Amino acid sequence: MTEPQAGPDFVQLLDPQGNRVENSDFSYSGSDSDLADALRDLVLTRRIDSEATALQRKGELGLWPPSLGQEAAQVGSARAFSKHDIIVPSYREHGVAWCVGIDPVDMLSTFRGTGMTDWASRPDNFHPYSFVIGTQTLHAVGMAMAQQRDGVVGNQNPEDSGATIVYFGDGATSQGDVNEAFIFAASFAAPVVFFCQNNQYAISEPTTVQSRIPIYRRAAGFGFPGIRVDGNDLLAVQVVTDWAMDYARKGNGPVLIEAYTFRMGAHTTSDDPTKYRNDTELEAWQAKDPIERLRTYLLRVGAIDQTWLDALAVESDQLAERLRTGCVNLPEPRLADYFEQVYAETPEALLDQRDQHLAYEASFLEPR
Amino acid sequence: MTEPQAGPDFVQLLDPQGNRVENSDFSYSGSDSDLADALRDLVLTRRIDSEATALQRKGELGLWPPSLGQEAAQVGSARAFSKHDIIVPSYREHGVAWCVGIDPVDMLSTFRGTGMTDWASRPDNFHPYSFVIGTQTLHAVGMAMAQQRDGVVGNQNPEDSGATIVYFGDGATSQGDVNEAFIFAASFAAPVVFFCQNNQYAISEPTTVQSRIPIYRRAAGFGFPGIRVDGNDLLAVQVVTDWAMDYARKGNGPVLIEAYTFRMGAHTTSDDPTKYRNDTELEAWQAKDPIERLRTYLLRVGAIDQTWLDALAVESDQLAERLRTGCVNLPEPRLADYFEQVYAETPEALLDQRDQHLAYEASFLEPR
Amino acid sequence: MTTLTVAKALNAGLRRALAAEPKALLYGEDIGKLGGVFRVTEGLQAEFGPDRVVDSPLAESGLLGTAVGLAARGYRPVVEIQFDGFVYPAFDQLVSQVSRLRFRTAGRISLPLVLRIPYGGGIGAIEHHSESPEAYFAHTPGLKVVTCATPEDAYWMIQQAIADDDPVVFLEPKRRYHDKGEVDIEQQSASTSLYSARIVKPGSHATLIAYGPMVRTCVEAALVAADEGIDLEVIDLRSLSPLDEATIIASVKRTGRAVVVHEAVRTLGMGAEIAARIQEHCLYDLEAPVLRVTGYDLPYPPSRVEEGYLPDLDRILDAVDRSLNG
Amino acid sequence: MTTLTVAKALNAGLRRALAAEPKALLYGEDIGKLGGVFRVTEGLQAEFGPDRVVDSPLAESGLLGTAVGLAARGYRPVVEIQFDGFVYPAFDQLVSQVSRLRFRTAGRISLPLVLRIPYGGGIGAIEHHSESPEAYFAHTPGLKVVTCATPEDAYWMIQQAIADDDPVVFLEPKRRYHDKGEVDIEQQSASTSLYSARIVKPGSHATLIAYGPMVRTCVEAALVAADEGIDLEVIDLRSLSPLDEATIIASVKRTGRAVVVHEAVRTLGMGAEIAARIQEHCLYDLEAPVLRVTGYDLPYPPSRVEEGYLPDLDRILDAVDRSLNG
Ligand SMILES: Cc1ncc(C[n+]2csc(CCOP(=O)(O)OP(=O)(O)O)c2C)c(N)n1
Ligand SMILES: Cc1ncc(C[n+]2csc(CCOP(=O)(O)OP(=O)(O)O)c2C)c(N)n1
Ligand SMILES: [Mg+2]
Ligand SMILES: [Mg+2]
Repeated sequence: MTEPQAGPDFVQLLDPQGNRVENSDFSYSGSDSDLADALRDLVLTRRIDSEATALQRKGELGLWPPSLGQEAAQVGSARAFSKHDIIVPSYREHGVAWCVGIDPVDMLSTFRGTGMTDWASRPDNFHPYSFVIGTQTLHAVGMAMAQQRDGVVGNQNPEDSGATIVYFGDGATSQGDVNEAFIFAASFAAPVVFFCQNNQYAISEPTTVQSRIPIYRRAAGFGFPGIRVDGNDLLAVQVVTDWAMDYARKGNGPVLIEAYTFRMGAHTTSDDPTKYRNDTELEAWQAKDPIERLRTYLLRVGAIDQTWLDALAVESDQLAERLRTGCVNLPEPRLADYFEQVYAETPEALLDQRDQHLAYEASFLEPR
Repeated sequence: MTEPQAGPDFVQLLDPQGNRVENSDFSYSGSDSDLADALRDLVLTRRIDSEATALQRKGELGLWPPSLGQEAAQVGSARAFSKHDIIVPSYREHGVAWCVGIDPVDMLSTFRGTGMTDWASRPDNFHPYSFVIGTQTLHAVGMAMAQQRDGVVGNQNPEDSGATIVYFGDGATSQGDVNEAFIFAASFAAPVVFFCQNNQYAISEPTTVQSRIPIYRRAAGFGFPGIRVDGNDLLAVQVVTDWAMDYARKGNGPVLIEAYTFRMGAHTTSDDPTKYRNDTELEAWQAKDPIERLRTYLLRVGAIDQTWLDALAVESDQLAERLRTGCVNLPEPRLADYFEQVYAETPEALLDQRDQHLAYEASFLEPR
Repeated sequence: MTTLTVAKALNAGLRRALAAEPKALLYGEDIGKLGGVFRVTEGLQAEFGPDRVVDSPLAESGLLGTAVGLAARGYRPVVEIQFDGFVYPAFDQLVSQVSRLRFRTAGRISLPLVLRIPYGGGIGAIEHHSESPEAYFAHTPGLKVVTCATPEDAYWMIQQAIADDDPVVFLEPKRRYHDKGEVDIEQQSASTSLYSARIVKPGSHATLIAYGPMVRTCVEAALVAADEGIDLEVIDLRSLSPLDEATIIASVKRTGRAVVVHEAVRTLGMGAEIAARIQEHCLYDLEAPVLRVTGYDLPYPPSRVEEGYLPDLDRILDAVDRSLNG
Repeated sequence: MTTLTVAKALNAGLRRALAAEPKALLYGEDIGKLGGVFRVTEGLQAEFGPDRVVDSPLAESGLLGTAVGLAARGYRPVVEIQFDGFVYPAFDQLVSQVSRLRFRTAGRISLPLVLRIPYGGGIGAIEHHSESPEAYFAHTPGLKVVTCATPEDAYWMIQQAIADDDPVVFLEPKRRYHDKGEVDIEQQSASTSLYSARIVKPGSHATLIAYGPMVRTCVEAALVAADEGIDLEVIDLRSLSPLDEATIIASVKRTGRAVVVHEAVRTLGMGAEIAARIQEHCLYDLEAPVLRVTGYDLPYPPSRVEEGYLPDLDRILDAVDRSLNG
């Protein structure tokens, strides 16, 4: 597959050199100061990611799936959320999580192994991370069906309406569950936006193993609109997601967005991408970096200056420091506590097992 | 959804009134005498089906899924097979089974409960019936992948090439497995023809529950051709299947055919269609009967006459008689025999269970 | 008291749950106009509308996966799988999602979802229509697994399952759908928890442990045995997970002998777990090994031989004999 | 003799099978250039080409379902599931198709397919990466289920599994991938059947029954016990289905005591079946109940507490103590 070009089949509003691009269907209506806010989120997302990667290297985390390179796709889409929306992430949406106000220290707990996927700072409309590829797309459709029943879809006042957005990768598009999600969403005209981050790889497999044609075209086969956007262009992502969420909120049914981007880092900290991809590819994408182009643009138009960037660097360092301390201070879990988290009412036999475990553990405290 | 009309998006070569129809892309190259042969298959398929339905009513079969109304889709497609092809049916393809030479008495065994799905007369390139909706589409793709490795795809001489055809219903298109089959077939460019008989219903659910747009359009979303054909028009079905198989045999990858037809009977003999559909619909489709239109045409052009039809009626009666006798004479199975059909080498413990069963059974023969 | 079949009792229970709980909804293939292939949901779509009794596209993973989303947002979906053999496409959603959402969220998300499955053999069906998959579910932490054996239980247990905040796999013994019994549909609520076993018939010589379709068979066996002077206790487990271990253990401590009966294959069937627990807790009370009368370790065979495959009166009595002489 | 890790021994076994059997092919996600996430297939695509070592789209049902088609047409696909927790999307194909095709066709179609699954915990992973799903498979007639505990077994058993005409679920103890051992790669063929259990260490006081990752733990426990004068027999089952019942029974008849050890949850885990069979065949030889040392009945917990969740030396010895005093 050849690289997509800006045009009707590939929405781009800010090119890699930081120039605004005209598009006949979409235009960005925010201010440059909004974009400066967005840049801050991009930069901090990247810092969270690099810090977490470093923490893994130091042995403080078991694993980390980097979001490096996908910041615009994540932050841009998150800027399209409104209060009745539900957000269903996969496992790499640290930028989205950051934008909805989740404390990044919480995120670390899952990867440090001090907790499962729930985080104290998680808002109720942000579903926990999912690790079984594609399964969450069905949950999202169900949540959108709940929104229909809750009466928050297609209301006169757009403020009163909501939709569900669900994140998944290019690899995930091969899963039966994702395609069934397309079916159910179309059948029930569920207000759901399928947000596929095509980062070109599913671990080692290039997108071509999953699909011979651009992923956004899958949607047409299920009878709903699909659209491809430059995933490294925050403006385009935000505008397209805005449109799609609005389309869904109004009760028109689902939309598929393919955010064309690149996983600049490894799949996870356990991965070694040199086994399956070359430097040329990485370099080509580095030239399209989502942060670089927005910074260039904002500097050029004078919306930000070096002082602003310096302040952001300080904030970023503080955040990193907070992550480092927060990580090592994450409370250690106790196995005993988990026995009561399986059921609303814990069965006797499971309490017995807990007690056996506690008694056994206690036996180490006494001389044997 | 409105009824499709003959044209580029709906291949029809013989209209419901028995008139040949011009089509810019497809034409039938066989002779009228070939069509008379086909008519014979249609009529005998219908007779097998009505006889089996009657046998179920008499309590001789536990269940029967009628093919009534779908004869042209089945027989027409079967006439496109060549010697290297592999055929993977679902559970309603009695017409296909008949065309590949399967003894219809064998078919009854599965529904009488005297056997599983294997039939002595089954040729090796005809896979057994499948009852878990959609699963067989993946098997078919795997078989097509085997054909690629066997070197029977894309050979210079078309005679040396083969492809796999797999049958499934409109309801099946919602299953993850079917969509994954599309993915794998596209990814490996596997020589497989997906033959969907859209008979308008999945038990009680109209096709609109599964898809808001015509099913053949699903294929484009996966990057391969989809085509819709009048499933009650034997000529069109045969010609389109011919084209699709040839396309696949040449190594071009998969094709989806939607044969637009109607399940004129119940879903199975356990079903009561009056609960969910009305007479008007049935009558509209009766006017499009696949057998009627071919008979009308052949009589009009003089390829057959009443004597020919009378002879066919006799043959049909003989077949029915053979089915009735064959059914009640199907050998009764012995449970003991099944213990050795689970594994190539039966584990000790399973032989022990068989022996326990035999000993227990024998205990009834002795005075207790 | 009203005389109802198991199927009609389920229908009545579902109707009452839909009326009482606005968040409850039924969801499955062909459950609307058709009323389900076993007519368990008959008339309910007409009564409650297509948003409360929802026909699903033909995909079990999609069905259960979207139900997860509904349940996570406060609804109480009651999902129907058409036949036992068609639950496996939904297995990933069941095992990795349904059973774990509470655990994954430290209890913050409840999943009040019921998965109704007609199960078991003996109805002369073709393959995939006579399966007994209960052990797969009972081996999965986070699921509750129950099954009813009588119209009375069918009526109450389905309502209790819907009211439960945990996901419940509700197994319906399809060969018993037409069994009749008295149901007190006027009563306000169930008199016992659906997670407690029921001693159907007390007895002193040996304990028969069964559930779902095999309860009736065991009761019949006990009646025949009684004629021969053998006094069998029959336990209907009702809940397979959690197991009402106390009732089982107390009974076997009294009788000293136990026979577990189920249609599912023997290896790693419920009988394995029950035998393991009994020997663990009552080894010194056992007069004979715990015996298992079960389906053989085969895929479900063609219907003309299912009679020999399924435990019946004679096979149960034969095991009782062996136990009494063992 | 060559010193190899379990992972390298599997790699060597796969290489030899690919060389010996032109119909064998490896098939899975990321198994080509990457060599699999555990590098078990490293170098094999380079050596045998992309038609013999095939990267699959990311869909487990599709992967296994197409492998069924390949196997039905005479190929011998060796399918890799990336982690234990990702086998469930393929469960329907496994349970309703893979395990039954022979049965459904009266033996006319063989399904020589191997399903390789790295399994088990103890590696500090996130959820879905530490599961022990073996009981689901062993409960399914038509599947064979085996697991290796040493490099020697890894090397031979994988070749034997590929040569078998039946579908084999081949479980690889991922926490033991880097364990080293001697392998005689010159030998022509395996000296024992992969379906027979192995007495790793003979003993007389009690029998420890384990498989896969827990074999090493049990051997270590036995060594510690030996220091205290307790002589434990350790059995490595190798095959979970079929079970080598004879070896188990003979051992327990000798020792009178048995402890089954596995990582999987207790309820309906392999320990249930083994306990049920032991009490059935050796009730009167048992000096104490068969005990089970297993994972607790929880979804696999976060890695910081997995040490407490998984059976370890102390929990095993504690059970041995209880058995000896029971
Ligand atoms: C069902 C399932 N199969 C396999 C895996 C292992 N796995 C984790 S991530 C991944 C690749 C996912 O690729 P993609 O969907 O493109 O998302 P990305 O990681 O690129 O964001 C795989 C195969 C899994 N988590 N779940
Ligand atoms: C996985 C699965 N789910 C449900 C069923 C029950 N079932 C049998 S046939 C059928 C409808 C199939 O409809 P369609 O695919 O259109 O084929 P048709 O019967 O119309 O030929 C259903 C739901 C099944 N056999 N398998
Ligand atoms: Mg990706
Ligand atoms: Mg149909």
